[in-house]
Amino acid sequence: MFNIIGLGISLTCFWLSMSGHYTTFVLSLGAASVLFVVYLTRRMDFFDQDTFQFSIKCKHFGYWIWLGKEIFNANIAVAKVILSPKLKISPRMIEFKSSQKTELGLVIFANSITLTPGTVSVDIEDDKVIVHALNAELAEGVLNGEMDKKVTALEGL
Amino acid sequence: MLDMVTVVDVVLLALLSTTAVAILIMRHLFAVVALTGAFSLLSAGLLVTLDAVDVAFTEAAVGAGISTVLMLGTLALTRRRESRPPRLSPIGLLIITITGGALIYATPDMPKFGDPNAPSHQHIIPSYIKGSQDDIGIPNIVTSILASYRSFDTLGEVAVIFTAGMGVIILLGRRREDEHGYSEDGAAYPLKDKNKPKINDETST
Amino acid sequence: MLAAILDHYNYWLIIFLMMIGLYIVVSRGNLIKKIVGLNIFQTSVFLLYITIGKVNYGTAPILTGQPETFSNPLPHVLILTAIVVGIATTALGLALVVRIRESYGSIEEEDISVSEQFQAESEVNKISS
Amino acid sequence: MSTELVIALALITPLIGSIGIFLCANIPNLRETITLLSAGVLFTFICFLLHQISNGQNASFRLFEVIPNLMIAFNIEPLGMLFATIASGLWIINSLYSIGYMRGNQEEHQTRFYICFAIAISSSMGIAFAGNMFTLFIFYEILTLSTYPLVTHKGTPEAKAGGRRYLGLLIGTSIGFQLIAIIWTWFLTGTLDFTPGGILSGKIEPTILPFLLALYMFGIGKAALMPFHSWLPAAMVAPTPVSALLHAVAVVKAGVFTVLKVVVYIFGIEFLSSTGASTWLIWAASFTLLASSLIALSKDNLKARLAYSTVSQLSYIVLAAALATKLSILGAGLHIATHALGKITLFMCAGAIYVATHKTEISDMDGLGRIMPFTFIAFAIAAFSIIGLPPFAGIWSKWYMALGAANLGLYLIIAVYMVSSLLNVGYLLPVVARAFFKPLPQQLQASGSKSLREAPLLCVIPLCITALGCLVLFFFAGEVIDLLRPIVN
Amino acid sequence: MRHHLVLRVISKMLIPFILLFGLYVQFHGDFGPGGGFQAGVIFAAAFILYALVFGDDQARQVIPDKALILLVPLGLILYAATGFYGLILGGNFLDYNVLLDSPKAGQHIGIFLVELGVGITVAAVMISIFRAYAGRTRAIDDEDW
Amino acid sequence: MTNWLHHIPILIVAVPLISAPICVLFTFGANRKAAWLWTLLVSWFAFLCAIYLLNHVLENGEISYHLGSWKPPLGIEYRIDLINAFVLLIVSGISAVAIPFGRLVVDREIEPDRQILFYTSYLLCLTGLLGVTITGDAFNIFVFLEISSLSSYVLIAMGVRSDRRALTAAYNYLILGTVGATFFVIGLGFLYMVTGTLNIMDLSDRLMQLADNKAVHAGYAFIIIGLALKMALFPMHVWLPNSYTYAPSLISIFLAATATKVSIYVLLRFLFTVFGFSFDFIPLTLTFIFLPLAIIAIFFGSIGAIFQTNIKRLFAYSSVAQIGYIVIGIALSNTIGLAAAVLHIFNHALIKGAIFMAAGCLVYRVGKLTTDSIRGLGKEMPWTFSALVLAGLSLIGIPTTVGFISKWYLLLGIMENGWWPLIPLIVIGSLLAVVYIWKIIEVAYFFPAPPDRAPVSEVPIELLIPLWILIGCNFYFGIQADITIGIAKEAATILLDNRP
Amino acid sequence: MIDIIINSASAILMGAGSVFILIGALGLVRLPDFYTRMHAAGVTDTLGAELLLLGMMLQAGLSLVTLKLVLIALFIFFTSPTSTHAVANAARVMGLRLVSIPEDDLTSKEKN
Amino acid sequence: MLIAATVALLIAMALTLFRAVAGPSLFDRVLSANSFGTKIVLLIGLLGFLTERPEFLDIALLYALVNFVGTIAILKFFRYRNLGLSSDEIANREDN
Ligand code: NA
Ligand code: NA
Repeated sequence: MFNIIGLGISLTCFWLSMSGHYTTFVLSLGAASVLFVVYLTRRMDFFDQDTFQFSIKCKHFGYWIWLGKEIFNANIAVAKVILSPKLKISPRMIEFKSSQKTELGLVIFANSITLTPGTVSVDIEDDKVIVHALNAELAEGVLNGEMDKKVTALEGL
Repeated sequence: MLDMVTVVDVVLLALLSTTAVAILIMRHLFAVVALTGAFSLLSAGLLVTLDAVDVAFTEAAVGAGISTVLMLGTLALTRRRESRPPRLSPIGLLIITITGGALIYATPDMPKFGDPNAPSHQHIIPSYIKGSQDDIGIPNIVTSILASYRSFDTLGEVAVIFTAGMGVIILLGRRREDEHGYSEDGAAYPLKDKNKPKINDETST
Repeated sequence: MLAAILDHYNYWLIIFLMMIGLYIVVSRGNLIKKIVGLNIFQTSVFLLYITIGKVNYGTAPILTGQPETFSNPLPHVLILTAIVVGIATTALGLALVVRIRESYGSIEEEDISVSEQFQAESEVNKISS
Repeated sequence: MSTELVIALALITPLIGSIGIFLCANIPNLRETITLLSAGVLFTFICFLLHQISNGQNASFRLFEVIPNLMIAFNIEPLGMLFATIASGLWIINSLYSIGYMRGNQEEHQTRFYICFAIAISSSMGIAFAGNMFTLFIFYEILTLSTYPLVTHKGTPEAKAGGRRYLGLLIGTSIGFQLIAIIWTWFLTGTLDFTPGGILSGKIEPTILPFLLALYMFGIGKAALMPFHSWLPAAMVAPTPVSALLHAVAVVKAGVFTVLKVVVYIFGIEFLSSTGASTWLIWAASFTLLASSLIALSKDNLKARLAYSTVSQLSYIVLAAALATKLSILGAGLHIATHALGKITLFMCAGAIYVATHKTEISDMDGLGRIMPFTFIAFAIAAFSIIGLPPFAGIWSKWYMALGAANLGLYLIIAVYMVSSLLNVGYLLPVVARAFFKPLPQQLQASGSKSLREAPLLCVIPLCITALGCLVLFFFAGEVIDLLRPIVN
Repeated sequence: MRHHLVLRVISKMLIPFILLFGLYVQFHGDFGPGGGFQAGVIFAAAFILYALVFGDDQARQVIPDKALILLVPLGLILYAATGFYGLILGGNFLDYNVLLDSPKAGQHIGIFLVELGVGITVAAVMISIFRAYAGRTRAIDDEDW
Repeated sequence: MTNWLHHIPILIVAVPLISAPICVLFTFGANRKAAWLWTLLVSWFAFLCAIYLLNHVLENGEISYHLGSWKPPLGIEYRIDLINAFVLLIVSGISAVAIPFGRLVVDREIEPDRQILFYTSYLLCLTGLLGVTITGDAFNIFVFLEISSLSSYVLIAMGVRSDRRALTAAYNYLILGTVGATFFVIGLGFLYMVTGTLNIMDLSDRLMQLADNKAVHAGYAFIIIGLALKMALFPMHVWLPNSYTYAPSLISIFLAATATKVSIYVLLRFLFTVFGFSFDFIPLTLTFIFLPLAIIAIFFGSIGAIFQTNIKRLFAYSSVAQIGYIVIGIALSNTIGLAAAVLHIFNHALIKGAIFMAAGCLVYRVGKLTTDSIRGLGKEMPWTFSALVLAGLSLIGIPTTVGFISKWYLLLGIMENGWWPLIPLIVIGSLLAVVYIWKIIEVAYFFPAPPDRAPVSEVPIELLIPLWILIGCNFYFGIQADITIGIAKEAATILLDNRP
Repeated sequence: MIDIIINSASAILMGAGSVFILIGALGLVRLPDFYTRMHAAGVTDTLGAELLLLGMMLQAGLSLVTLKLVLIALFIFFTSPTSTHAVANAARVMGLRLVSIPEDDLTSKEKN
Repeated sequence: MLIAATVALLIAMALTLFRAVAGPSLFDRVLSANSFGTKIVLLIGLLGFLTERPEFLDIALLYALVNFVGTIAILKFFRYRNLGLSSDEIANREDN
């Protein structure tokens, strides 16, 4: 039930931020639309799974800010590689055993890896994340496990 | 600011031309499909610079979205490569020479690009703009023409889509059990040139 | 002369695009490629129309309350319809391609005509025997 | 009974007959009775009309207005009456003969034969009574189509080839030339009605008149003007009653009848002669006349010889029409009748010979005269008539035509008539001579002349009647001329 | 069993918003770019995404074929019926002025209805077309791949 | 309350249009017979409307109907004069006889579970053709042309159950048809950019002053080429033979009788109403481009027909030739020639409708229609074959048939222009028609049936009645042509009214 | 004053975004194989795009426009890595090999 | 700076297009197409500011969406060579 309400609220916010027309007619259309979408989402069986189990907490912002910083650093690193005349790369595939327990957590972890340039999660096999890295230094950013711990920490809350 | 828009316009057209030529040359159908999607996206961008936002919206949804999916669906059911290399087609060249010639012939007498005094902007359009405000009362003039002034065209357009839907369902839908592999209507006549040479896959490089 | 050419610069490029599309339709024997060519041809025509409708210093034809110059909305309406017709045609054409491939085992014009020739010959033989 | 009604009845009687034939397909005796009955009824109607017209009564009626001002219309006039009389009268005789021939030869598809025959007669009536060129053209085409199955009756590849040529030439010339001529005429005059004195006078440049005339003359393929004559020999593959129908009763007669109609009622004799547009036709017809006689001379097959004879005889009529004088036109009209009687006799004789002996080549007919005396005497009479020897009818028509030429001072044409008559002698009389004066071949004598005898009675009687007709018409030719005289006044 | 985990999770998050975006485009065609056609396509795109990621059979459970074949004609009927309704009310075909008391309101409701018709048919047709292709799966020969 | 008669102009299009989606709803519960019946009722309704409209136009002159009550050129206008009322009558009339014929052949040729959608597509095709014909708006022509075209592609492809070549035929038609439609749109774009309008009458008015504008010239060229593709004028006919050959019988009948005719009508509209004779290049193009192409079409089509072994294909080639005749009438551009063209649009619809119906009967009984499969069938299927022969005679142009009337006026028109050399060409064309018709007659009547063929019986009366109705029309309008000629002449006069 | 600060901040953000986008595109051209190029594409799609969008948000001020920009930014933030992941995944499954195989490569195999 | 950003985007687009055309592998093309899409989204956003009609961001949002769905379709196509697998089939194929 909570999921549905959460989704409903997000959808309503989405509508209101898009619409810009707050007449009765349009608003009631919006309400109907939100209800309709929620109905369809229910039909799609989305609520049985843990995707929408996530609640927004303050601590999350910490992670996102940390991730932003990581992204920025990684970008600089990759930019340097690209701009270097000799392309100092040593591409490699690495495996990393992740510690998340939920699907969502794993996905956040995988996408976080991808978001930081220089590393891309290529596959998820059970709890192993297979990552392609541009060079050893960037690979180390995953292998040191900091990101993994932080994502798992998010999950716990 | 307009100049910048012009630059964008020309660059987009140049990119479009490049894409089109690439599509012409490439034999890899998948690449062709991907580039067709890019072509649509580019032309949609161009449409935005030309103020046709509704059209851009549609072109993006249709050209880059739906038709890419459809073409992929077709590739999935057919094949991935063109089996014959591009050859110069004299008939094709003749046709485009004539057609292009006619277009080039006509161009000097066309109103200048962007000319606000062109006849097409003078005749009915002011009534539409005024009517959209006064008679219909909705801001999007395109919508008021589309759904009211020329609503019947739009009805026809829906009928066209409906026709296509029916057509595809008739042709591909409701597949019966006996239709595995080559369907009954063609199995008796196999290709003559079964031994055509295999083509090396571009992917392997 | 140069001025005349520059005044219509958009048209020239669009004409080029149209001709590429048409050339693909006429010259390529692959059924899917033909449809792609048709798409390019049609899309270029759409661009031609929208170019007709462009007004310098005009904006998108959506009323904002202030007096403004708008680009011509009518070509937009026409092209919206034409785009829909185009996608409908594409969908149908591709569906036919799928069926053709299932029946003939190929989507190359040359293979298909060889196959049809073969079919026609075998029909005649059936009759005469 | 009103005259209009009788015209309509004359048109549909053969059609009703054909329906009756169709319904009685499986009862041969009843089927043939119906044929004879409709022939008899038709002839009665025609006699009634003949009576009316000789009393000076006229009648016409319209069926449809196809295009504004263009009707399917009918009327009676002397020329048409003559043609109708010949066709309907000979239908009776030919039907009798057909019954004998078809049964004698045990032919297949007899029902189809009688139906097509009846339709052909019906369309002949349409041609005869057509009130305008358009109506005539329609029936002209129906006649062609309805006789095609008769020509290909045997269904052999040869018959089909002959039929194809028959149809190809007749349809080809009629659509290719005649129809164009008709439309051109309509374009010039806005009418196609058969009008005494013609309709073209003053509506057309005299310089292009010969072209229009050519379109008509070559377009009337049934008149067999060279080079569009070859359908006639090709059609010889047909059974003999059909040949009789083609050569005497309906088809070629319809052709020359149309020629006369066109000359008299579309061009107008005076207009034609005053412009001299037909000069070329005189020579074209003369050429056909002589050339086909010469070809006839070279043929050993009796029917082929007769076919070329027909080609030449038709050219007499075309020639006479081209002369465009009153006398030649009258002679031409009369020649339709005399030639019809003569040629039907000759063909029925040929058929009787075939039925009795299965012989087709003249060189095989030595001595047959003694076995089939009636047949060959009739053959001789008809030959004399065609050659133009008194006391047989043929002399009169040739006489009038020659007089016409003389009126114009065209003595060369008279010479043509003379030469051709000599050629007639040359290709017709040897047949009679061989039959009577040469001995029967050895092997025939040996096989016993008992098996050889006259053809069935139903074959012999009709040919005797028509042979007799040749004689009788000699005495009554004046009546025919009197009947026709109004058309030239 | 974590097949295509990333795709599935992200799609789950996005699809409701794409659907709502489609409806937003549908109902804001009067004010900005968009309208029934574009909305229909977006709406269909959401379902196509669903079918791609979660399988065609699951997608068919969300909107059964029977419902789809009902929706395809429904939009067109709605459009044409709006036209006929104007006719019944004494205007010409597709005359919206007569739909309500004031012509302007009539125009609004007319445009709303026909755009809705467009949206329904377009969405349903697009999904149907996709399903027709998807339902005809046959692994293509390696020779052709 | 609503005066329904006032709305007939829109009802004739809108009713078939809405009936198509309603027809789909028959998949719920009702059976395919209901779909057929529905199509039948709609066709008949359209036919009645067409009769009413023609009558109304004859009595009261042009009708202008404003869609959405927007005044033209603001909104879309339906504009009905004698010409398009006549074409409406042709299209709906053919549909009205074809559908009764269709039930059995569709049952035989189309899978049961696809029949409802088949009828739906048919209704859309009908809608498209009627919509193209009736509208007075140039862009609306394009939209409805595409409705009819798309549904035609589908319908033709449905022939795949009997022969897979239906698919390639439909595909080729789709490609060429779309190129044609796109050319039309390009041309329209040129006209729009210099005039600012899409309304045909308005275009006509505004184009008068633009005779020297090169964009107008190019627009003309593109529109004409686009339409020539759609109407299959040589050498743009390549899509036609296979489409007509491999389409299901009902579709062959309907399309052969109506589809190209409607395109020709649009061509007439643009040539004479929109452009008119204020443009010097129109007579020039007519004489030096259309006329030669038409002549080649006649010969190409007729000779092509002679060499065909498939009966439907034979008549499809003949259609290419017949379009040539119509175009000659147009190229003459005098009243009589144009009347001949309009007349032949009607007459050829009757002829080809009947011929393809007879072919449909044959397909119903013997399946594939090669010349050898009909050997000796003349006796076994007397009613079908006599109808085929009679229709063939009409095609040749034998007097008392409608074909004759057309040729009569065509030749008169040629004579009026003094183009004498054309006459032998026309004549030879007709004679070629004799050859190919004759080929069929000979095979059917004078060749023996193959010994291994099972006896074939005549088709059910349900098929024969519509067939013979059309044959009857072929003859009725061949001997009572004053009605059609009156309309055609009047139509020609209207078309030529623009002449200075 | 505030305006100037906002405008210059916006300019800086956009400039930086542009630079990253250019670098990413350059990498797309320069790098040797698919797997390495995908990192370059990531540069454009993440930092480049987000910085540019942030710059635009500052330009637009507090309005619906900003909200929409936020939505776009969010959308890209979620979908871009997903797409990249999916492409890389497909490449791996299909057996696309790396340009130079490092010692610790475990998974890639040769094909074709 | 809007102009600079626009120019930068255009150059980047050209480079991306080069990669899309040059390939050589299919995945390079998909990657380029996807990246190209993102750039178009940004370009539309910028154009909104350039033409002073920034409310057209709806279009940009749509492009982003289309880009995503298109890419997923392409990949789905690549992995399974068809678009219409059932959920079970997807699972089975991935296990192999
Ligand atoms: Na990354
Ligand atoms: Na809109």
